[in-house]
Amino acid sequence: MAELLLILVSAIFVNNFVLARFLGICPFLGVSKKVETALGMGMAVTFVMTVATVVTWFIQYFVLIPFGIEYLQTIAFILVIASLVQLVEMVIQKTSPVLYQSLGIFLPLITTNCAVLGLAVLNIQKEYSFLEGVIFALGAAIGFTLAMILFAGLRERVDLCPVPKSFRGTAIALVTAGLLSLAFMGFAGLVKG
Amino acid sequence: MAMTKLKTFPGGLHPADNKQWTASRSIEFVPLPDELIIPLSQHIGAPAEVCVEVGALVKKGEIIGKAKGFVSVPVHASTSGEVVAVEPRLHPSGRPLLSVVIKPDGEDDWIDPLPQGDPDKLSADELKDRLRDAGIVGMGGATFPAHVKLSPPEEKPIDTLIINGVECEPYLTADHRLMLEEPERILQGVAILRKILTVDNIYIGIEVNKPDAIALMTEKCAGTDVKVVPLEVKYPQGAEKQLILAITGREVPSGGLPMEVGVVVQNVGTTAAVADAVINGYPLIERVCTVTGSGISEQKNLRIRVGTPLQHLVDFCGGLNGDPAKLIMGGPMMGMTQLSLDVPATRGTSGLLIFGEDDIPLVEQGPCIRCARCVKTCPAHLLPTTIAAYARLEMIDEAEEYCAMDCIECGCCSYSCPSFIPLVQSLRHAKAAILEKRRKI
Amino acid sequence: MSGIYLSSSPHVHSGETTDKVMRAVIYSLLPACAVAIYFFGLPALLILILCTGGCVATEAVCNRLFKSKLSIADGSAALTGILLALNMPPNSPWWLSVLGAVIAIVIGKQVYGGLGYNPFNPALVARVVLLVSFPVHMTSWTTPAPLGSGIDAVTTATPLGEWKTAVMLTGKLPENISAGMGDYFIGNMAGSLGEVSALALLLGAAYLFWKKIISWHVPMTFVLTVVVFGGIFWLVDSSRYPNPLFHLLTGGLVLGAFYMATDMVTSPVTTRGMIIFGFGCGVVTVLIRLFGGYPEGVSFAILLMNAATPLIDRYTRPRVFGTAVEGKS
Amino acid sequence: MIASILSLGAIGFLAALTLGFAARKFAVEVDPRELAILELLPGANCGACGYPGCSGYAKMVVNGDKIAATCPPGGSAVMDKIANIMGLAPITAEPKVAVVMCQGDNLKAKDKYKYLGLTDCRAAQKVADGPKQCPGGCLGLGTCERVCPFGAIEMTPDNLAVISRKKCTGCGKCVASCPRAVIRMAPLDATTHVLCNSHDKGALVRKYCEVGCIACQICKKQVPGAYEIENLLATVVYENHQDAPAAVEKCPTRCIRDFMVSYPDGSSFAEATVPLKKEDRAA
Repeated sequence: MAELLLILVSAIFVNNFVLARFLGICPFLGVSKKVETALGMGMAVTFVMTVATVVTWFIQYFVLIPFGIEYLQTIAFILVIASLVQLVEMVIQKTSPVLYQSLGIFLPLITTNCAVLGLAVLNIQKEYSFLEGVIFALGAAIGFTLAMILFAGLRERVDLCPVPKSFRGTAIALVTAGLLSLAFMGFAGLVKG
Repeated sequence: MAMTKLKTFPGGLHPADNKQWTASRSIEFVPLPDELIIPLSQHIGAPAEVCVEVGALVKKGEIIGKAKGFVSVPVHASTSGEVVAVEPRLHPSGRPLLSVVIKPDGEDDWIDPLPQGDPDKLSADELKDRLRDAGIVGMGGATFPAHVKLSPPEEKPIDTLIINGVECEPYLTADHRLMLEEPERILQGVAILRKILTVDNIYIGIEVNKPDAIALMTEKCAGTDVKVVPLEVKYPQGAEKQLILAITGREVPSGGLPMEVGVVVQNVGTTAAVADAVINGYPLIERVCTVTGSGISEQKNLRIRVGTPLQHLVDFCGGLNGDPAKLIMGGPMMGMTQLSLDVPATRGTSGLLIFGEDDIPLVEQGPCIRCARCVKTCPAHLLPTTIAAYARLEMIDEAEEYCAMDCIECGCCSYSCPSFIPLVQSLRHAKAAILEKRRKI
Repeated sequence: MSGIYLSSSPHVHSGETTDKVMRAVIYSLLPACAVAIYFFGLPALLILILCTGGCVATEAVCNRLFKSKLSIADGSAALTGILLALNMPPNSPWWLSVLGAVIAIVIGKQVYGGLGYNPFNPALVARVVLLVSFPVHMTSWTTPAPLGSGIDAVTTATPLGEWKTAVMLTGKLPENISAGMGDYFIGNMAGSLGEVSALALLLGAAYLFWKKIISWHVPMTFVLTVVVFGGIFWLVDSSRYPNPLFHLLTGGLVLGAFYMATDMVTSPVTTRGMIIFGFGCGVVTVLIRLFGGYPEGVSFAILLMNAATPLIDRYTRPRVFGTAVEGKS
Repeated sequence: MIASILSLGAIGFLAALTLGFAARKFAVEVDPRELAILELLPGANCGACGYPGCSGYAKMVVNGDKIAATCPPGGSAVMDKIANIMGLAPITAEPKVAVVMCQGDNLKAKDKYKYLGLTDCRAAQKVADGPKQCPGGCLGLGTCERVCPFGAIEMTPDNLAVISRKKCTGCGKCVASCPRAVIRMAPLDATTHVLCNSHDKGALVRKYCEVGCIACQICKKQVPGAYEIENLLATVVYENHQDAPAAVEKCPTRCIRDFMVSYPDGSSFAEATVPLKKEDRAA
């Protein structure tokens, strides 16, 4: 049990997918203008990550390895993730058009989101068991959402500030993201994950 | 009086009360000026409709402007004399508004007959009509017509009457002197209000920085069920919602009126005016007003006639003392700055404050350093700094979501802001924008 | 009457200005600076001058570059300079202080638009940037050599550093752990300029409380959480984890809790928010100290909670007068 | 080899099945033309078209099947493109530009009192009708400058709002924001204006402003067709604005100004000297 907890904590804080591994930066910067949108994106990514991990784990150990076609790993994983994202897109468009409107292009972009594919591949590399894989996925997703929400809160506040002209918009967002990942660096070495 | 924990409300602040200038000065009569300017809008609600022509001779107390609609009261001539003009004149609000200008004839004789009456014989409705005809309005500064406040709908029963003798605004001592010099008039008013509202628990709230008033009122109320409640000296203790919470522990719901928690609050001055209106038949043409501040030669409490130009009051108090920087009608926390001394005093004028250059903080506004002093002191528990930021950036929906409409504009946030940000003005700006947005939908 | 002023109400003011607030905090830091100079001699004085001067100069340059009003008179740049100096190791090279000052003011504050708009505490931003970029310089400590005692500086490790290496190697506390408590209190131990004497810092903090510049909510919750949380681990395994008093007097806790975490600009505005802020700082500090890679966790903890402050402010709005549910009218 | 084709094929087929089912269950229909129009619009959400933001306008055009309003910032270029998307006749709006009808900055117009408080014209207007003696003059506290989404308004060092004819797209947000209605819309190619907004008598205007219109009728006598005096204030008749410049020199208080020659004093806009025709503006 302690082992799982360590994986979870390390995925959320120590090797946070966005702030430590620097994966999934484009939605991190693109969708963090408002906390609600960031939360929506976080939920969408959590769903895709968790289900993708489950499906890719099965494909890896019951399809790719038995048939000895591990080299197809990336394509198969992307195929799964893409269809999952398409599913999420339809659900969100139906259930909350406002969120769909505010997420905009970044919703289909989850397919190419390196955090999602990265997670699936990392899962295999670390030879995690099925349960460890799911916990790792959950940790990664929560870490991603946590980083998104923190960053969205900061950006909402920075939008109210008289930032000098040359730093307005993405520039100040990048500076803030840098400082945020600096703060997360404190967790380095917290867990030997 | 055992130092029990005094009743009060959370939030608020302790400004220097500066009442020592006039606290011990008794009320003095001011002779009539040579011209009285009586504005037709001196109360919340529709302005009165003028019903006298230029050249007409009027008696003291004669109605010169009829009430328009239920939430409105008539306006009376403050003395006998000739109507010399009916034209827009500079008004305390800063804009020229229609006013009746009367040249006193020096007789100062009342209309005949005066609508005197015996409160015991008159019914509640008759009493309320008398109050409306006498033009009785809240004299704490809000000038809300008293007869409207005293007729709540049936489904909102009233079980408590609070007489507001707090006078938490610094510098002002009008109510204090009124309580010291005319307690009987106040208690007669209380009896009338009791009859109108048919309530039995009645409180008189007075801050403990007026111990003599507390002692006198307690002594006068001995034997009756009127309870004098000493309150902690804190601004804005006298604000309606804060006073109700301090005395009864009930919280007026946001956007609601005191009647929703079964309470009616009346200022001490209004209560005395109620007695005059019913017993002697006097309309509200006279009130007590404190003229104070470092910019005036002698600080005094005056009994002034409604419509007296401020210049006349200043001359009576020995003229200005140096170049005035601000002429404030009301107290320093919620009063309005005036353009000039030609402005007339009205029914809501509880004070005239003259500040010199060194009394007003001329410091440039700095950025908000989020020191949270405004959050800590706000009696409505809002986030003034956040709402002001939203107002500045035209984000009106967010300002509404942060409950800008609950701001009572007491001035505590601007008072305590180390960066001198005009928070009250920003919140007022946000409230106006929200009301405008609501009107548009 | 042309000289008349008109304005919206109110027309009186408490008299407290931002300059006075900043100056009060600077005065409260002077005892700590004096102790630092007493224990670490001239290098400490040099660092203090370099940092403060560097910050003020950088701010002036930024004001010109960004065409904003000259704001060095409000004392906030000088304050950031002093706080940064107190975070620097006594024998760090001169250019490190200057670089720290530039980072603190440019990235920490001016890029966001100046005083009041920076989400992160500028001095801590600089300290963490330097710590991560120049780990060697930022973690080489010397034993304090009181002025006139003639002992030249000997490099050694901070108490926290000693503890961490000992635990890593032997899994046990280092032997002379409790001997130094008295020294820690008055400052006779290795550490950065400001981390040393808890007494001088507490003296300054008392002055700030008395002048009502800072409220107790953040520092007290922060320190209490560290003591309680650290205490739990100490009770669980006292041979491995240090006692709470050790936590209190070593490292940057006192400096961090009373001066860094209470930086008004980067901490929450609501009282409940401040308590959550202090609690968060405390938990993260202990986590990093006991399990993290860096011996000192206070800086990272405060930066993290600075990042969370906008969210804390958003979700701890006070209950508005006359409303049943939180913040909704 | 076969295994790889079969396995991938199977995964693809399974995915297709779930998506086909989901597509029917969560079907939502969106008109592609709406997105195309949204791309064309400037995106300033200024509301000049009378609809809530650009998305509101795009929805209206697609649903209403006729172009009920023009998009001033977009100008004729955008309107033509929208028209051919919708296959409808383009309606062209005569391009308009906002003009601040006042030159009374702090040096020229006298103060009524010293104002302390928010640097915002609407807030200052609430304090005894604004700190200027002139009831209609520009208060110069920068509300319009902050409201303008296109950065077309600047405040001169002596607090007077000036609008650049080159940058202004005619969206009208500044007109709505000014509490004293000093800013009015004028045709793009009309460059001469009577820069005054006070209807007071000449003698009174002279007392509080050096460049106010005292309704002396000289401009009307000089060029009868181009000027009109209405309620003691001269205004340019924009139908025949070509011959309005002739009266500029004649105005005793220099209240009339031709923006082709120069902008009000202290303004940094210098493009007045460049003769602006409609085509250059569209580029």
